[in-house]
Amino acid sequence: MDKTSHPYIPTLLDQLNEGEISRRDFLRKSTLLGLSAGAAYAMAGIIDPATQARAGDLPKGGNLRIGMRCMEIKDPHLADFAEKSNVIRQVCEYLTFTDRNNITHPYLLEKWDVSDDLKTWTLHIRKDVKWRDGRALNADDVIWNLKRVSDPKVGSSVFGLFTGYLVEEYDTGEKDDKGNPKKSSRLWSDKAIEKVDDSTVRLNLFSPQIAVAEHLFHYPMFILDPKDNGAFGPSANGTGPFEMVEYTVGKGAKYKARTDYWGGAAHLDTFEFVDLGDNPGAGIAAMASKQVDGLSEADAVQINSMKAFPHVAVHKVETTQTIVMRMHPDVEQFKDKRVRQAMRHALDRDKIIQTVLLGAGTPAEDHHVAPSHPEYAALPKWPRDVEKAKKLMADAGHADGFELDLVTRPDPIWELNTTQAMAEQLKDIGIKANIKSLPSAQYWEVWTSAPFSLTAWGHRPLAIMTLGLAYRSNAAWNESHFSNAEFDKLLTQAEGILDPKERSKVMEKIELIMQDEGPIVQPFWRIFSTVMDKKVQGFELHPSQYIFAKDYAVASA
Amino acid sequence: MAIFVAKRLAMMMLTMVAASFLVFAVCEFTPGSVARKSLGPFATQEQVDFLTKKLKADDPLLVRYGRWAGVLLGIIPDPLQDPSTGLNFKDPRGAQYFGNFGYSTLNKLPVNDVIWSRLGNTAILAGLAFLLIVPLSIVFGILSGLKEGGVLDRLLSVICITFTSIPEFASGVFLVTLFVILWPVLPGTSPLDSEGGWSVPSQLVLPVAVLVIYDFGYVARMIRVSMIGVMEKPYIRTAVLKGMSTRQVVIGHALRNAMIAPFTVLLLQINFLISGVVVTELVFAYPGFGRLLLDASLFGDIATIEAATLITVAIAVTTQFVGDLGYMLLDPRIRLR
Amino acid sequence: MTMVAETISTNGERASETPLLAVQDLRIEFRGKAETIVAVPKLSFEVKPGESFGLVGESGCGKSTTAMAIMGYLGATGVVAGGSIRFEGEELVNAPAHKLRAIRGRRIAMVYQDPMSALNPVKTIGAQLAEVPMLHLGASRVEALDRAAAMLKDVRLPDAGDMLKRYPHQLSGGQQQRVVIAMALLGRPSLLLLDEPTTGLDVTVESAVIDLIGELRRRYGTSLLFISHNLGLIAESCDRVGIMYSGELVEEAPTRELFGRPRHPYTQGLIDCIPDIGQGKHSRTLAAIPGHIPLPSERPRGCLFGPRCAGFRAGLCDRPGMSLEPVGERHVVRCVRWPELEVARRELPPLSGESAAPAAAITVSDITKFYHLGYQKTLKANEAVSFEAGKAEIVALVGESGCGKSTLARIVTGLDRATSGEIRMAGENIAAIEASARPKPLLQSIQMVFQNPDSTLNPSHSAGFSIRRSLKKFGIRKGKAAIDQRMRELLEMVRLSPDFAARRPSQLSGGQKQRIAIARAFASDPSLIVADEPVSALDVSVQAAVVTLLLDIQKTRHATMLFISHDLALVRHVADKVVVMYLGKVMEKGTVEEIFGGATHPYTEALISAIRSTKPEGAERKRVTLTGDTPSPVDVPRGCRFASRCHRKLGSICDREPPPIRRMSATHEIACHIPVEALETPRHQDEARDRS
Amino acid sequence: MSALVEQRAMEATAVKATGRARLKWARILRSPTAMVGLFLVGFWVVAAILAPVLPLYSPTEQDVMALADPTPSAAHWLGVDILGRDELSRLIFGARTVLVVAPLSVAVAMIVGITLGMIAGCYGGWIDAVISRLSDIILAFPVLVLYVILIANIGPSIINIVIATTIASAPGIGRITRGLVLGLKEQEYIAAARLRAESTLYIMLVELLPNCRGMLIVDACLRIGYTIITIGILGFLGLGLPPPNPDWGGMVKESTTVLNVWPLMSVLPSIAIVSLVLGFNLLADGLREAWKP
Repeated sequence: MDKTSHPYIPTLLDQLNEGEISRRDFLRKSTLLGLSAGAAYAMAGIIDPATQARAGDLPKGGNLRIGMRCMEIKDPHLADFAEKSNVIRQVCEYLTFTDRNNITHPYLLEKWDVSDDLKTWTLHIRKDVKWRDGRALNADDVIWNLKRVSDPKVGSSVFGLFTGYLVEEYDTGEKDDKGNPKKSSRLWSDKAIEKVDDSTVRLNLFSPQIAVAEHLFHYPMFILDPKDNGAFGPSANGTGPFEMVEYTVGKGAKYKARTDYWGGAAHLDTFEFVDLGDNPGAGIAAMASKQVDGLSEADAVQINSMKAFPHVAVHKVETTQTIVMRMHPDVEQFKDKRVRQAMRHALDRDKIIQTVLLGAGTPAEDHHVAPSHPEYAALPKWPRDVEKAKKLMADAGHADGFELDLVTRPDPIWELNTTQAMAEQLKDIGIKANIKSLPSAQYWEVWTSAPFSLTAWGHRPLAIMTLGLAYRSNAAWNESHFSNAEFDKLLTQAEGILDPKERSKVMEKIELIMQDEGPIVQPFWRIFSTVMDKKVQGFELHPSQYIFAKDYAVASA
Repeated sequence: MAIFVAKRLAMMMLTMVAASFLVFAVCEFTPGSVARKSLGPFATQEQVDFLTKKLKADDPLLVRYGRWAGVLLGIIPDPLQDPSTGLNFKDPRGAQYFGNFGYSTLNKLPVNDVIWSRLGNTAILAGLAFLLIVPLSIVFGILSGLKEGGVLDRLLSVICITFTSIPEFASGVFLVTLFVILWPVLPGTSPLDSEGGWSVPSQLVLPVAVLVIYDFGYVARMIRVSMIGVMEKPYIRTAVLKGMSTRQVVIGHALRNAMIAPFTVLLLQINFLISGVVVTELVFAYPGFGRLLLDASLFGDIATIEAATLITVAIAVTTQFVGDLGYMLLDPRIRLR
Repeated sequence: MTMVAETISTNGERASETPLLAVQDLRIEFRGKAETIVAVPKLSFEVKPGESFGLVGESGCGKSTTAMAIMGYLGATGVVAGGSIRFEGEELVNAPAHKLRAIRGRRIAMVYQDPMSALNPVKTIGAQLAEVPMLHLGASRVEALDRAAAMLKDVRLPDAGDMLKRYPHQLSGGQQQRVVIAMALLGRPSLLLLDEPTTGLDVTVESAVIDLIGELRRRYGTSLLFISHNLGLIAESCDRVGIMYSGELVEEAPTRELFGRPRHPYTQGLIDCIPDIGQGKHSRTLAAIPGHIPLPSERPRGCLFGPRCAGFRAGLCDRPGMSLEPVGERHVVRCVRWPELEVARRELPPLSGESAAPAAAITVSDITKFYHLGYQKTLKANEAVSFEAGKAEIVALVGESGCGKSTLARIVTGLDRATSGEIRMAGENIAAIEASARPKPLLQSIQMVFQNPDSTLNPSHSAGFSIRRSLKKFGIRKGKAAIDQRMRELLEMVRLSPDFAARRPSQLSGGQKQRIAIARAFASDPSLIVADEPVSALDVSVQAAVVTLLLDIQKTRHATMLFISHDLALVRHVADKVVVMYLGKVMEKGTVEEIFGGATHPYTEALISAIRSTKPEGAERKRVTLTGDTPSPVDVPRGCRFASRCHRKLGSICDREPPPIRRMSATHEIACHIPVEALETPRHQDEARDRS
Repeated sequence: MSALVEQRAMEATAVKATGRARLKWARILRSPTAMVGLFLVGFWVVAAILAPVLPLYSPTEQDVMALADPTPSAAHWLGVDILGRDELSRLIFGARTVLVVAPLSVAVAMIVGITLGMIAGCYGGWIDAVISRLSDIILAFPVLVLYVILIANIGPSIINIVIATTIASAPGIGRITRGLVLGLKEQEYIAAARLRAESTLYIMLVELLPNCRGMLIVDACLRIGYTIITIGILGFLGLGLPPPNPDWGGMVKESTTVLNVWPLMSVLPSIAIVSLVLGFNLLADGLREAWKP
């Protein structure tokens, strides 16, 4: 065992050996605390998938084409779709890497150290990383990036993650038009992000946070060359394995492998994204015609169509991607928590999974904590019980039900289908949800203001990440207007507890609050899937929908 | 003639002003502000408010329209490109030049960077379709109009009417099933590069076919009606009774007359094709103007919508103008009046 | 069957001379989806080499269909169901296409009605003419154009070289018809079919075209088959005439014989229907043939004319299988009672009554109407038109197309407003008040009978609708019952049974529609009726009846009437006073006697001279033939408007200065530079006969 | 009379003789084109009207068992859709939507267009100029672009589709009406009406409108067909009527992903659209033929 390793690691190992925590928990915790992934995997007695992928002799050369929407990519720190980040990801990289088992590894970092109180994170930057222009990556580069995403003027979604431990809200002293004090946000201290030396950066938190490493893998958290000043394009400088050769919005992206990549040159010579538009049929047609070698994503229905293609291999990964039907507890119809409970009882989750996902999902429990999350606490299941639900409705004074607009969006189609499936089941308890399907841009405009709506949530390795973003009172993405002081308190508490066993106890309380009076009905956790041509090797589907082309190879025909 | 051209140009300007204003007004209904769209969904409200003020996006509709027009005409610089916005939007052409369509909030690029290549792609698609529609519809129209109610007329009419009744998405679905899935001889999508193993021409076959199927029947019907009218005209009788054969009569006397009325209709198809390709482009993932327009409309990207509107209206008015000129060439009766 | 007899009777005399065209027992059917219409049941006639044969009949009698059958061009539904058409001994019925093509345009050529539409609007005259020699005579393009130019000279078109490059719309109607004639003659045909070649042309132009045809025929020795409804034209142009009625030939004879001694009651009736230029208003009533031509599906048994014939004898005239019977040298007639009927020819009673000079009912002074067509373009429809009409008087406005007579009618009725000038009616100036601004009593007092029977009634409403509406709007009667009662009376007045009120206009014949229109005009008890060419679109046999009816009602109602017409013969028959207009200006005005009497304006003289008469001796009248066409009203001559075409033009003064008004009498004025004395010199016409 | 006119008259008599006294509508019976069109339209209309009483599944009821094999079966004659809903029921209930929305939209567009066209044609002058210019401007927009911009901005709903159709179609209808009115205005019966002090409104409604009827009905049929296609396209673009109400275009969109395994899911609604549009187009064509003057 490493000398520099965190003092808590032996405890973890004991817990693992006694079966108190799972292998995965152990891996996650130990790596989080700075243990190298290789070592952690070795201690846990399983093979590191990263080394596994590299182990085989993958063929060299060739071109790989993946079908994916190619949207604007002006500012990587502002990327708001996984697709956008995929375009950038081949050129720019993260400090950390969370693998498909939700284990976070150092990446551009050599390693990190965490203080016992989880308030001081020391990031050791790899010394062998070179920008494409030949310059070595240094602490100033990293600090520039971290400070940039912490600037509210930039508008990165990382800002929301940093709020609460690096970023604080403050009163500007000015008044707005209505005379209310104007609030703004900033780094809590000049020392919040501190340069230790040329290759070491220290983060000083004002409150404990265990998910810092995961946050550094949040999709817009790219390390960019400060010289590019946040702009991205074919000429952008990056540390990544590829150089972007060409980019046309709505058409595609082309990359050329860097021979001087610090991590060893990619297997591929060139790599491409091909924009296939919003028509899900186009992806299938392109696969059928072998115009692309794979898709960045294919939903269960698309998979069902393509699994018969002889040249296609299906890839699946369990994720914490989900969709929630959320209610504003401050509107008339949902005021009474019994209505929300009734809605949770009205759902036949298996049926929805069978219908919408063709089975590719696992039932969720309305508290937005997935069984695959390390902090998950198992609770009794809520099977469908229409009678009970109806009674709850009647108790809440809605015996005859009510009618309300339910906001959703038309794409991706599984979201709309889920909406329809859920609305159909809610009919049985008298809730008539009139589906209002708004084009994406308009949907995002009313996203937080519509009283009754469906929202898809992306994969996050830790439940507290989502809970903090979405359900803490006044949180940045609190779309449900949920506000519960006890919940907030428990969540903050959980964020500072390292011991999974201990944290699970707090989590159980949180989950119960969510089930009792939470603002959401959550049907399932989605199994994420896609297709690749069988000639594609080294491909492993990442639950965050991330594409790492450097790991892939194509067998020549 | 000069007066005629001048009048038409004035009318074109007027139409473009009115059309762009109408679109501007319609876009008012879209929820969401330019500031929010420029900054992205995660920008703080504070930042959005700051930019809104900076862009004077709270000004009355007419003032904003005026400002947009000013940017377009190169009278004032594009406010979105002002460094003080912090948006870092930069048009290599500069912030102030004639024909500045502004910055696309959807693509975060100058509209001029995106729209022209898309238009070019669509022009290829529409152009090819047009090149097929013209002869096909003329042949169908003339043949069926030759003898109204005849067997050939009935047959061709049924084909034409049926084809015009098939929406593009339906024929797209049918064709993909047939030629991509069941009998894979053609590519299912058209990204317009040959690296997927299919040549670019092969990628054009299906989209062009879809457009032709939907459109040619309509034009053929127009030509048919015109042809029927012409064939009933006394001068056709004159020609026949001169001792000319049917072939001579059709080619020598009927064809040009029969094309006079449908000529405008035919040209209008350019207009229809340039923008009516939305569905086709979506089905075949064709990187064209129609899809851009659809995306921009859905996103509420006013700069792009306005640019697309002006371009389509300009094309429409220009084709009308060309139509009128062609009309004059075809019909000496209205020459230079 | 009588086929044999017929063949002999028409062919018997000069069997040795092979006819150029022999039509025998021709049966033409139109086979529609629903039923078959027999357009021509059985028709036989022939045209001999060098002969000019006229085929006369009213609309729907099958004369044009016959021509088309000869050309083998009956359209999609027309079929020659029986009989034969032999041309120079060759059978044309069911002839193969290539044979027909070799004949068409080469050996048989055709001249059509409405030359404008007969010419391809998008091809130059030269291209269209050159096609004929290129097609039939193997000429090269250059050669063909040379021939075309030569032929254009033959049809007296000036500047043939330039003409070849022009398009049809750049030519006037008369020039277009000359081009069509040239086109027909370019193939050097032995037979020329003329299908109403001058209908639609102005009378003065018609005259020139007919003269040209006669001359060319003599020059080229071409046989003619001349089809027309105009008896006068036929009488003057043909050697032999066949009268057709409802698809049958009812009488055939050499021209002089036929018009001199018509044997068939229909022929007689047709002749009597036509107002004779030689006879004035009060000489005789126009004889109208009662009823209307039967539809092909409603043909009666036996004599087709039976139901309309005064000499109809049941049991005799309704026996089937009537044949053409010889009645004289080369004269055959299809009537079983011809010997008796000839004796019993009607003598037509003279019209009674003279009207005294009445008080003025309407005074038109200096009415000018300009339409501004655009930049410095003004259409001068009327300029300084003045006249007046007395109470119960009939004033005729006469002139060719574009003379502004209809514009004036519209101004009087308020459908348009004058640019300047006054129209006084009951003391008020109504020239600038449009109908919508006119008070109801004024609208009520001026009503109009329109020209086109097909557009005079709203096809969506019943025939009685507008009469009822008029009665109601003007409060002539109150209450539904009273209105219906009055409407029935009005229908009776126009000699229609009351059940016509419920019929749709599409179920009425042209004459019936015009009757309804007359009833509608009189429904409001107007004091002034403006009749704009009320009968020009009707068949001659119907025309007479409608005119007679109109005059009767006008007379009994004491209504003043502005009668607008291009037909001088009719005007002479109808009017008390005549105003002759040309290009928006009044050329001459006076009483009907003065206009048709001694001194007249050269234009009036030309108009009168252009009228063709069936009277054989009429052919000997010396004609005034005008050159050229009426100039465009947008671009009027500076001096006398008529100067460019005048046959009595004095010199440049006519081009320079507007003519002075020559007062010939208190009522007679002529606008002309020719001095009074010169105007009074007797004209070429035999005036003695006029005054009889 | 010219030969051609005479001949035409003869032919017309041959065609029409028996129908002279009968209603214009009766002529449709003799046009096979119109009859086929009428049958297709009638089929959907009857199906749509009877939908609630027919023994059909609910169009939104999801049968998860049927999804195992969504192809036609004894339980679901035409199979089920991607969410296990009965295809037949969705097709028939989908007809209800489209047969309400399309004719309603066209009716509103007709009312607006005819009114504008009548006013422009009757009054002429600057009123005509203003209306015509405005029409030109809207007509210069490609129709689909107009729909997409409008619907994307004001959102998909029946009312908004009606509004969009009205804006897109009214100028065209107005132009046709104006043309007809300009032709009819010079007819003598209009002059006669003016001479008996009829108001302009009366002339428009009683004297002019009935004579435009034929052309306008034909035009309406074509426009209904086109509007059905447009509604389908909007559905396909995801701008259609909101789910779960069956919408033919939306049904195609939903099932394009399963085209190669369960082609019926997209082919059936496509056929439904094509058949209904074809019905209206044939009807229009047949009517035009039957009512040819």
